[in-house]
Amino acid sequence: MKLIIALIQPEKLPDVKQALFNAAVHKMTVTNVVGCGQQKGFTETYRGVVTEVNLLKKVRLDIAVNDDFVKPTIKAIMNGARTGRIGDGKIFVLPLEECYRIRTGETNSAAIG
Amino acid sequence: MKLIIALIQPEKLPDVKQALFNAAVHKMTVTNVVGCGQQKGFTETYRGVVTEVNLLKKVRLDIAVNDDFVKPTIKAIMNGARTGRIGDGKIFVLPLEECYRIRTGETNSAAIG
Amino acid sequence: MKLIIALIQPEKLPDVKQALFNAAVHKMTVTNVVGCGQQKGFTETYRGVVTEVNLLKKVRLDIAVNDDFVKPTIKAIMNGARTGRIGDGKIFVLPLEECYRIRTGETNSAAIG
Amino acid sequence: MNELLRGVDTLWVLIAAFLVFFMQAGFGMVEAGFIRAKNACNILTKNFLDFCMASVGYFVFGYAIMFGAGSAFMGLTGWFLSGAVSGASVPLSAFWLFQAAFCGAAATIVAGGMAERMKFPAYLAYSFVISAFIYPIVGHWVWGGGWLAGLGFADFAGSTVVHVLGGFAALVGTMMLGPRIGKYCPDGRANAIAGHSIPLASLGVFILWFGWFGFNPGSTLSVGNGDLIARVAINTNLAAALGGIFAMLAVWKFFGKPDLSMAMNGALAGLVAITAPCAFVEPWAAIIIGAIAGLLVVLAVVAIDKLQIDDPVGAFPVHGVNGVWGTLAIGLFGQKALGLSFDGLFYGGGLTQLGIQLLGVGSAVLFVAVSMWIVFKLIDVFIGLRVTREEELRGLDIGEHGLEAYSGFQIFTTQ
Amino acid sequence: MNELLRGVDTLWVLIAAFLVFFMQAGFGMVEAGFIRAKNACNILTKNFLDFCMASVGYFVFGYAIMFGAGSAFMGLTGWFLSGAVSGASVPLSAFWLFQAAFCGAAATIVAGGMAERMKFPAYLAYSFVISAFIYPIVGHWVWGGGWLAGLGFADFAGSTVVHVLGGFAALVGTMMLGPRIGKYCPDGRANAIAGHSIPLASLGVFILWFGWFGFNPGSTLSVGNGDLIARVAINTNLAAALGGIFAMLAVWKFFGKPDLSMAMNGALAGLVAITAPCAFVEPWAAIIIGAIAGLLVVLAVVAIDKLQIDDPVGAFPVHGVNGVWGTLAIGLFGQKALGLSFDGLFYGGGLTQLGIQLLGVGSAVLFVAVSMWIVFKLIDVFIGLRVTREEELRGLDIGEHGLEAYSGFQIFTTQ
Amino acid sequence: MNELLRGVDTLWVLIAAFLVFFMQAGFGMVEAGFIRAKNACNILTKNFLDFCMASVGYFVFGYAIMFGAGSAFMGLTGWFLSGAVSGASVPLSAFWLFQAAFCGAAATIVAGGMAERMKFPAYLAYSFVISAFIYPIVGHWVWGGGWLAGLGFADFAGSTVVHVLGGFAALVGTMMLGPRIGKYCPDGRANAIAGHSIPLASLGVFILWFGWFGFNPGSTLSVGNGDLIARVAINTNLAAALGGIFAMLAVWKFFGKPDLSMAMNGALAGLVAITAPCAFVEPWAAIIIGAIAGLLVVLAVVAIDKLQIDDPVGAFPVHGVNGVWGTLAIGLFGQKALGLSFDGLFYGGGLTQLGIQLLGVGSAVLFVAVSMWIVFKLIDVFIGLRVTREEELRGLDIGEHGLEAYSGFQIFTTQ
Ligand SMILES: Nc1ncnc2c1ncn2[C@@H]1O[C@H](COP(=O)(O)OP(=O)(O)O)[C@@H](O)[C@H]1O
Ligand SMILES: Nc1ncnc2c1ncn2[C@@H]1O[C@H](COP(=O)(O)OP(=O)(O)O)[C@@H](O)[C@H]1O
Ligand SMILES: Nc1ncnc2c1ncn2[C@@H]1O[C@H](COP(=O)(O)OP(=O)(O)O)[C@@H](O)[C@H]1O
Repeated sequence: MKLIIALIQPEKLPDVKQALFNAAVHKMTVTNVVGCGQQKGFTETYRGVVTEVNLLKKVRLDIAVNDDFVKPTIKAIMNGARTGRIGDGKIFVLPLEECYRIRTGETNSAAIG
Repeated sequence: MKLIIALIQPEKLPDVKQALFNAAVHKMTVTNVVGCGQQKGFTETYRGVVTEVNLLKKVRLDIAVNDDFVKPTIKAIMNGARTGRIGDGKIFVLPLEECYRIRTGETNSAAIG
Repeated sequence: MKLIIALIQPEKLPDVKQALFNAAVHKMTVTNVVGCGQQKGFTETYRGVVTEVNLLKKVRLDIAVNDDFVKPTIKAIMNGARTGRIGDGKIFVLPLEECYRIRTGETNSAAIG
Repeated sequence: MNELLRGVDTLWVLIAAFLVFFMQAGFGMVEAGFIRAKNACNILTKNFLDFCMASVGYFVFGYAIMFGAGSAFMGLTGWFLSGAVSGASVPLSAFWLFQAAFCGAAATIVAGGMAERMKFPAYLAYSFVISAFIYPIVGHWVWGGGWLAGLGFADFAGSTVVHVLGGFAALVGTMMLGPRIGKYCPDGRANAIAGHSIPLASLGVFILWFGWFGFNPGSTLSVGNGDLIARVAINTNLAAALGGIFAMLAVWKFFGKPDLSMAMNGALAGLVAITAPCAFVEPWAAIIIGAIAGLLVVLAVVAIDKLQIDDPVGAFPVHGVNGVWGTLAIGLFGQKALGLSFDGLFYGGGLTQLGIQLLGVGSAVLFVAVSMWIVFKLIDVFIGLRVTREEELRGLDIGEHGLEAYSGFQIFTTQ
Repeated sequence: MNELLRGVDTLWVLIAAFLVFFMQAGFGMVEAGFIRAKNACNILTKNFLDFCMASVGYFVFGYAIMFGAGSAFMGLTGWFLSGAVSGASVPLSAFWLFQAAFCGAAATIVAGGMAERMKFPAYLAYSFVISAFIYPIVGHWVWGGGWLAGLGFADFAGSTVVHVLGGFAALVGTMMLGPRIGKYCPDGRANAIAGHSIPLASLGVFILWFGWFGFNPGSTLSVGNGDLIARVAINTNLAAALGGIFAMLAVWKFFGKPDLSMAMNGALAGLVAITAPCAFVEPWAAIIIGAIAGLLVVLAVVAIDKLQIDDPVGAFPVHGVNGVWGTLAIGLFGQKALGLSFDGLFYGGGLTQLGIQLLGVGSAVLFVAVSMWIVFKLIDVFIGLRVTREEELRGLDIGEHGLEAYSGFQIFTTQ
Repeated sequence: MNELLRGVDTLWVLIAAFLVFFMQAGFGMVEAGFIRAKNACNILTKNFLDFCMASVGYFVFGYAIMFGAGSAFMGLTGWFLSGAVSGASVPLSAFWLFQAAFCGAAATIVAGGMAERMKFPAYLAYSFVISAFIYPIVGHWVWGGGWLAGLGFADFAGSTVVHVLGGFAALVGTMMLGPRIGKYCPDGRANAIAGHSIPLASLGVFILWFGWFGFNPGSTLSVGNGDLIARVAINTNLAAALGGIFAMLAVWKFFGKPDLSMAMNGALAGLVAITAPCAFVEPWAAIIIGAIAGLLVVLAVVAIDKLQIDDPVGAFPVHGVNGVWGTLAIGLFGQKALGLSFDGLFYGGGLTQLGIQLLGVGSAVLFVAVSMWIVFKLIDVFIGLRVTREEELRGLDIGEHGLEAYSGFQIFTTQ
């Protein structure tokens, strides 16, 4: 099992959700984050001061999947989130050792989906 | 060492904290998240439109523990969070390689608790 | 590759960012969290009731790095965040198996930085 | 003595004008509260600047068109107020200020219906045109000695002049813009897009209700012996209260829960509906008018949603539908003894007054619909009405103004 | 001339009524700001609808009971205002509106004390009963020619009639409901449950202070030569300012930090306390009355917390305790020369007036406590007073109204 | 008849005083909205308590210094109002309340400029001194029969007395405090530190605009035949509207986007600028004065940022710069026919009035700058002006008050 963490643009969330849905990935956890990457940030002109905001708003997805779902999930995120412009985001894959469903006590592959 | 990630109902946080406390787990990090799972969402009727909200509010706990604490921690979370209804949540366990306490520079088992 | 998770005091974020910048670490993701640790919490006196707030505001940094960057990154965080007082925070290091840059499709070491 | 009388009347008209001005804050808070945080600055900027634009437009052109001497269709003297005369026994400046605040209210109604997707420059253009030309023309018909005034059409404080105008302009604009992204599923089901701050909206409703005590009672334009302003005030309050209660009951019954946002819209609906008849009816009639307004607003919200017209704050159900209802209610509950040309239907006056009311509100609807359709089309061609998909998803605050409403707060902008 | 006099008085009473109405917004913002975000819609709905309910209840029954002819206990003529007569030299409609706004204020005080756990339908029932029956009965005693009026009991603008009534009703209700989950630890220590928006609460306090300038000075019901309304206004302001300062000093001294929420409660306490004596005392007395009110509110907040009575916004300390203090203060600082029956203690009038004040406020407390205990018990049996544990933890906004106050915002609802 | 005249004037002065009081809420919301969430309670506490302190300070000392008999420099009779006489044909209490509300406004302007880093006890000390001594002295010069009044210096409603005073005090304080941490990069570039709630700020601006209808028209202190109050009211409104429009256009042109926060500052700038000349000029002049004010505020914001003076809410650009502009504008656009000593430059009166205005505003600036420099220095030595770096980073709400503005909300306090 793997834990896939994706950092995407907030405005791409609807598209990514759709792409994941099409790939039969229905479960996920979404967190609001801010991030620094290659993207430089939009220019704010608040009260006559031009600033580059360097911690930009991103959305973080955490998706736990069985091993055979890793590839399709990553592909779906890529498809949904890519615009080809800086700021599109990153995907990280971490090993996941155990998984429990609290309601039933099921474990691992049975619990993950 | 392991990193335990639990996703629970926000209103179960007091109960889970109590259960963890009873199991001598005192340290944790709590994050606000929203999630999709089997739970369908409450029905909102905002201004005459019935919707199913599909990203539901959840609370995420991150708890780093030594290996012998993994079982009791999971049990405590299960006890505190379970209602038997859909939406109770999930627990994930990840391998944790290193741990540092910033204040003292202690590492690993010494630092974790 | 590793995923470094650091939990620090919110008011140390500017210092930690500076220290990371000096260590040539430019990419990171920042999340608002609350945490329980050894720190007891400030005393609030809201409307005549003295309370100890036990879930304190913290900032969580997620930084994915290549293996040779692990040490310098940890050192930078330590330097930026340490005051020597309780509440300084923790650092966790997790194994990271894969990394993708959504924009280009690059993977792993090429994608991480 | 005459000096004092004039002084007291001026005092009253000015205080009423201040209250009507303050409604601008109410509109701002209601509209901002009922939309998403990412577009809050945008709507507030629109709301703020349309009052500024209305002040200018109504100074330069509007007053002359509305109250100047001219034809039955529009006035033509008093541009820049120069040579203009007051329409009441108070100084021109005071009368102008009161009328300008009304004009600002009419303009701002539209912002809510077209919220979360309309370009800012397009809005500026629109708001100048409506306050300098469209509103004053309808106003001239009814209050400036125009053709409807001649027929005995009654609209005491502006159910038609202000609210029907604003509400139908919003409807035309909203239909031309199309719904917000994500509002309707491909299969036609509507999604609720919840407002980001119900407390702000609720404050706004209280401010509006408060300001309405200037809007309606102030339209007496004179204190007199107090009887008229007192009657108008009590009617205004009762209609609002009943509108709130009945909208809440309706939404509770139909959708299972007493939804505050709808109850608040109900109170506003009651206020809009009583605006025309407030001087001509008894308190018991105000109660009925308000209660019906509360029901109407719920039905209208549901109906336009069925038609896939996406009006985020309910501008049309509140102002358009209930502006019509209030105007017609005069023909039912109005009394000759209270200053009307004919008794209403329920007082044995037959259908005469009702017919006149219908003609008046119908003409206003027609004129507004056609003229605003042209205005919005022209704006669409020359400036563009709607922002890009990307900007809409990110929010207009960043895109149009480079500013966030709640800097530092963690907010989900898309779900 | 008489016409004009009546016109000016009507103008004043109406403007004051508008200001008192606007206090409803102030109550709403204070109460919402001082509780958690997950219950904000709920309290705002209560606040909004209790004014609507009060408008109806006071129209149908309340006014007749309060100002109708009848016994020393209650009036019995003028149901639905038909045949009712005005209690002042202004039109009935204006007088009614002013009184109805008072009635709404009394009703809404209770919402704060019982916040975050009381069922919405129970609240609706309560708010109708208090505004249609309980408030008017006490009002009749004092202002409607009832038995307390006959004794020379003085309560210029309602420290007893409005605030003692609301404050003690809140106390009874709060005790019956029990504390919020998590407010008291098993070992008896209290936890602070912080309000979710101090800025909103602070706005609310300003609105209340602003509205109080209608509440107290407006209770003159006539402009006269200006002396009385000016005296009432200055006293109102001074008592509020001193209440704020002394509450801040007290909380600073006792708890180490100058807590804004307490300073604001202090200003409200000063306002409540000066409400009864504002017409009968000199500015220096207003200063003392306000300062003591500021201290009292801090002590009372601490005291009821010790007793494990969980009053989230301080409804009882502010309105109950200081309503009593203000009523009694007349017996100390009041002056015959300023319209009182007897000079107060400090003006050599002995204990007569103080005794009457004590009797009056005591009777009111007793009547309210007993009648509201019965009302809440009945509601508890037939509707249920308190929501379920689960709903309380999730928040009443979702449970009762299917609505979130701050959609899209990241908020911790439990800790 | 005379009674009634006095009654009506009192009514007007009191209502204006209430509106000016309500501006306190406006200042609070604007200042809180324009700073970060972690310091919101702090600024609101300052704002709240400075009105309380002003009420006391102006009661005990201020009124005597401002309106008492004495020298051309300051008055010396009427401490504690005892033996004081009213400065208008209304009761002393009413006149005092109106003046006290002005005093509170002057005091509160400073809070914004020094926001996010000034110690709370230091602020309390400051606010007592300014309202008890500094403000009344300047007030005496202009309105209390002092030396500037003798010269024919004109400042109808306080561009100099209130706004120049507040604005320059803010400038001195802000410079002494130094910029907030993180505001300027080592290389001198400025960072924007965005306000945490633009909706709150926008509400505040509406409240201020609303309150200004008491501030300026109320300064007539009498209703008369209505002409003067109507002229003042229309001028006030037009200047505000034009200020808003021109500030928006300027910021749009220079920085690419129409920034609401700047447009709102523009409206305030227009209001400040018209405060002195509102009675002495025609509407067309008000339009020009307002438009220039809108431009000036944008330029001034940019200029002081270049000088690394960190004024989070624009207190100096709005109140200081435009207070000067408004005062001078009298010398350009003012008319003898409207009550001035000499015609202004554009009415052929030459430079006389302009010279007097320059002298007057110059003296006020000098006096304020010197005296406030001393006051702040003394406070710095005895109490300390600025909080520690750690406290500033965490936020003053926790440090100074032990309270969070938005408990439960997820907010980034540092970035
Ligand atoms: N090495 C990293 N560690 C943690 N988060 C990262 C890392 N790299 C990128 N991110 C996150 O991904 C977001 C998007 O990065 P982006 O600017 O698109 O980088 P790139 O252009 O390299 O793909 C960043 O805002 C940040 O939140
Ligand atoms: N595979 C997954 N990956 C990431 N998060 C998940 C996953 N499954 C569940 N979650 C999280 O857990 C929450 C609770 O899931 P729930 O609806 O209770 O699922 P189940 O009924 O399968 O236990 C979800 O809202 C989501 O945040
Ligand atoms: N074992 C743990 N698991 C998860 N989070 C932890 C753990 N220990 C500490 N933290 C996080 O780190 C923050 C800082 O901890 P701190 O009080 O400084 O602990 P210590 O004094 O042991 O370093 C906590 O608020 C919490 O968010």
